[in-house]
Amino acid sequence: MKHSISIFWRLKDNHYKIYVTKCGDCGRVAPLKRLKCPYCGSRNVEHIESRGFGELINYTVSYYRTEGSEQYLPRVVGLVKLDEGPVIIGEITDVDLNELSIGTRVEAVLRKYSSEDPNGLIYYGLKFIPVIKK
Amino acid sequence: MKHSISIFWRLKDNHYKIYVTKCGDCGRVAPLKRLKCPYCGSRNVEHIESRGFGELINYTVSYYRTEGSEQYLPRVVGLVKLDEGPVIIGEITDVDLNELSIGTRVEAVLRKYSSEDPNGLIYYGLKFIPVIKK
Amino acid sequence: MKTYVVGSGVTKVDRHYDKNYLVLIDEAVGKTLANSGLDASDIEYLVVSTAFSESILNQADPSTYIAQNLGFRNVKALTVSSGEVSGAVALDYAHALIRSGKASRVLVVGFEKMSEYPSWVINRVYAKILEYEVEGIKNVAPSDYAALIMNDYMRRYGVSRESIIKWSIKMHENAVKTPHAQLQFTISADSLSKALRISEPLTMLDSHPTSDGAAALLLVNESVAKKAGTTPIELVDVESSVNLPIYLRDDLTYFSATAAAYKRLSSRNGVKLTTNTAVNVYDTYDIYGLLTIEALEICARGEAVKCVDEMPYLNVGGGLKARGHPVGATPLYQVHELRELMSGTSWIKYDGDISLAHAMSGPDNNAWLILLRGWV
Amino acid sequence: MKTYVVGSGVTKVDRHYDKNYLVLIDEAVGKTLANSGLDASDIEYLVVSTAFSESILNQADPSTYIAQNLGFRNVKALTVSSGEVSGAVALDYAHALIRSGKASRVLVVGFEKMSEYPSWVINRVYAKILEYEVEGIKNVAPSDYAALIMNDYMRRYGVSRESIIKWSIKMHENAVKTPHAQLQFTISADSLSKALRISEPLTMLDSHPTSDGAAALLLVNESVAKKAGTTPIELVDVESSVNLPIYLRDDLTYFSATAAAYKRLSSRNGVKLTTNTAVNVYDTYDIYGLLTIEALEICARGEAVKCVDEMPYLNVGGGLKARGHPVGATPLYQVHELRELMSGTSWIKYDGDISLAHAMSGPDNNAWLILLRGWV
Ligand SMILES: [Zn+2]
Ligand SMILES: [Zn+2]
Repeated sequence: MKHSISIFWRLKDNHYKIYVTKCGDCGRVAPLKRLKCPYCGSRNVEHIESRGFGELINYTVSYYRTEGSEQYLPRVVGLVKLDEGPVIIGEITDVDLNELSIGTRVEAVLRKYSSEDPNGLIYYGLKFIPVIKK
Repeated sequence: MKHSISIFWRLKDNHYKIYVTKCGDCGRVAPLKRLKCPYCGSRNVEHIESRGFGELINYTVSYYRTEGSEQYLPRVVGLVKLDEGPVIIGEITDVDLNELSIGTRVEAVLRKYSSEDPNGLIYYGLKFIPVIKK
Repeated sequence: MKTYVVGSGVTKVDRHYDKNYLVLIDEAVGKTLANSGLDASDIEYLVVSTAFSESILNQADPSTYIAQNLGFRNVKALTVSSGEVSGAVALDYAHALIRSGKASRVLVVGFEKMSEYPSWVINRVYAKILEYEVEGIKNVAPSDYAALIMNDYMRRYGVSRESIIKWSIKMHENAVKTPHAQLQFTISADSLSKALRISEPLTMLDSHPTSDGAAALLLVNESVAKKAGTTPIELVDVESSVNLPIYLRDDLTYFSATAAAYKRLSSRNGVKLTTNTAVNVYDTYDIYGLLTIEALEICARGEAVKCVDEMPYLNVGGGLKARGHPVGATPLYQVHELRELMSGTSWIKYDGDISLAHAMSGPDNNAWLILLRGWV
Repeated sequence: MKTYVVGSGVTKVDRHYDKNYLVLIDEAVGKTLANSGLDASDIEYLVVSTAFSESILNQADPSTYIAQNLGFRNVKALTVSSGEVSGAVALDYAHALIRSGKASRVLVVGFEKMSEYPSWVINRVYAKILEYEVEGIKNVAPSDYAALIMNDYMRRYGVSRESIIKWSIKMHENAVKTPHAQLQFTISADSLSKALRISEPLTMLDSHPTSDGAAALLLVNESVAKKAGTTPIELVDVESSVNLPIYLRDDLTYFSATAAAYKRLSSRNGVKLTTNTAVNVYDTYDIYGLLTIEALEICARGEAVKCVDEMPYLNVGGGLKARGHPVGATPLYQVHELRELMSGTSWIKYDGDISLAHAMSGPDNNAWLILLRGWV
């Protein structure tokens, strides 16, 4: 899949990093850098960079095939509750399916999102891996 | 550019051949195989295969660039009045621009419309060339 | 001014490799005009609904080319493209046109050609209903969300995987009795273990197929309706609402946009749905069908699986699951099926005086309701 | 019920590489609400207009994501996508909603992001306004048709190539006085010979640029309008018509859809345009601007080039040529500019009581007119 270079460049704060939008009015938190609070519509928001750690709260093993995705299937797509509060959708990678479960601690890492066919640009962004136990 | 195989296959009568739709009600002719007469909406139409000869009645030398078209520019795009009556839009190819003019006799030939990047399918269809004088 | 449906027509939902969108539309429009007693030249507005014409057919504003090719002259033609709710929006627009007196005869045409490309190309197109800058760019698929929602529903209410498939079984049974339905065969819970996985625990058996189709509805005002050859159905009201994105919802198992739209529609029109009301809801995935009948307050939350057996007029055409999902046309198929039901030409007899169509884009991201009433 | 515009706002038309569609829309909506005295929570309907969001942004139904991201809760949100007339259709829908009483406060938002990809990619997207199965598949470009039409016009009326460029010169002069216009510089006929050729004899000087932008209009009913902080403008009527494809027309130099729509609009509302009426027409290419003022019966056929000098209120914002053409938003920019003119905040004073916006897809394939009147 081909993406727009300018779109990808503009989205770097939301795909190379994780930000949290905290509302100064209703107090709720939401993932991503946002213009407004999605809960109350307030513009009085603060953007805080997440440390990228969280807990897997729901996931699916996905076989949904799109052009160029064949070699990456199945993928794990899930909801991660960040330590800063909000829930984010993302891919869980580098994981043994048998060891994955609800409650797994995960952390964000930079990985390949997709690439142009066949020798084009490669698009990177954040995915999650299980936290390596020390 | 990538086209749908099934769309291209269905359109073969309109791009590998030239048909004329003649209305049994208003008597007018229109290019292409059509369900209905575009002038009066009648379904009482007859499809006649054109011999593919006609006269160039208007044309432009076009530099409009689209992905993969660079090597084919400039192109000549024009309106051809078929001997069977209707006017059709098409590309005039294999032509010296200095020898082209309104009124030039042309005939339909099979040529390359476009191809997928970089080594994909090639799509063919009819274009026009000046009638070779014997 | 009140709005009436005086004609409707659909093509069989199928993979129509041999027909382009114009041929499908011509068939649906022909049937619609035939049973309405009106002619193409009577049409003032041609409101066209498609979700993906621009992506799949490289065609912006197909309404212009439908008008040019199908002999509509001096018509006002336009295209509405609003994801999976396109057809419902087209009906709302037409409803406003009639009600305002801006038009008295509006032809609404919906179509989609999902089979023009192989599934791995079309899947990418279909995923455009999600938010590209957040979800699409990461390759999150619509079915992934259905799987996450199914997980939460099973966990929260102790519902088993096998019981959810009851929805799809019923849809296939209804489709067998519906000539225009795509999947005219029955399925059983036994097939679940062997079914192709999409997004675990979701399988092909839980999901809508890839569909082509076209549907048309003729909407008119009261004075035109009175002269119509067939019994008109009233299009009473349209209501809708937008939900938060999935990852911001506190409860994935509650379709709050559908619920909010229903509450407003219900109170404004003094109607209440029951298990005996004809409803035609968006079961893009079986779990969405279940959550929808709960959001519409027909069944208690967590009880939809039991409820399904008690609903004789639920998705009588087979739903998105088995009638199929020619996206831009789907809400028009729904209303066509309800019209057949209310005018006594369906496979099942219906005595109710109202019925409801429900459409939504993705998992309740944008939910629309259309309320119909029999001619009184 | 009558419909009024009580607020409008636009972004500068530009190549906004640093802003996504949400940021542009937020800016336009902010300005619109600010000068209307209403709040986001007052909005009942969010009618979004875009031509190419699905192709360029991979986003079907952006209305859902605009509502989610910009804090519209409990709104009815939908997207209209009807090629180059999308914005006019969105206004017609909104007009029907207000007039029918279905809504009293409708926010219409139009946007386009044409600069997300290089021109050779965007050119292919833009060409989707033509009929793919006939024209697009052969790589016929929208500008090719403009060139053929220009050829015929010059031949038929003996108009010179140099005199046609007068249109563009005037548009650039108007753009210089319009803060939101994209091309804020003047041009001269001398540059014609050196201008980049597109489709001969058409050059870059004859054509609209590649534009990003967002515009919003707030439409309300009379009782809301009376309480508004600013002087409302009435949106009186919308009319449209479809033409035959170019190659079936007997006369390429007559925009018969625009003419048919104008005849109906004119007789229904008892109005007649003159050289002193404010009109804002689709000069996708200068030749189209000329043919449009002839089809609108402002100028005799073949005389438009002379007429342009006598029209002080012609495309005061610079037209598509110089204000720019953020496609899905363009008709909203046009109405915004007319509103400024009629409410006395434009760079030129206007005494007329009516004004007209004209939009069309391709060369008059589908033409729409919007009639505005001052508050009386
Ligand atoms: Zn808040
Ligand atoms: Zn005829």
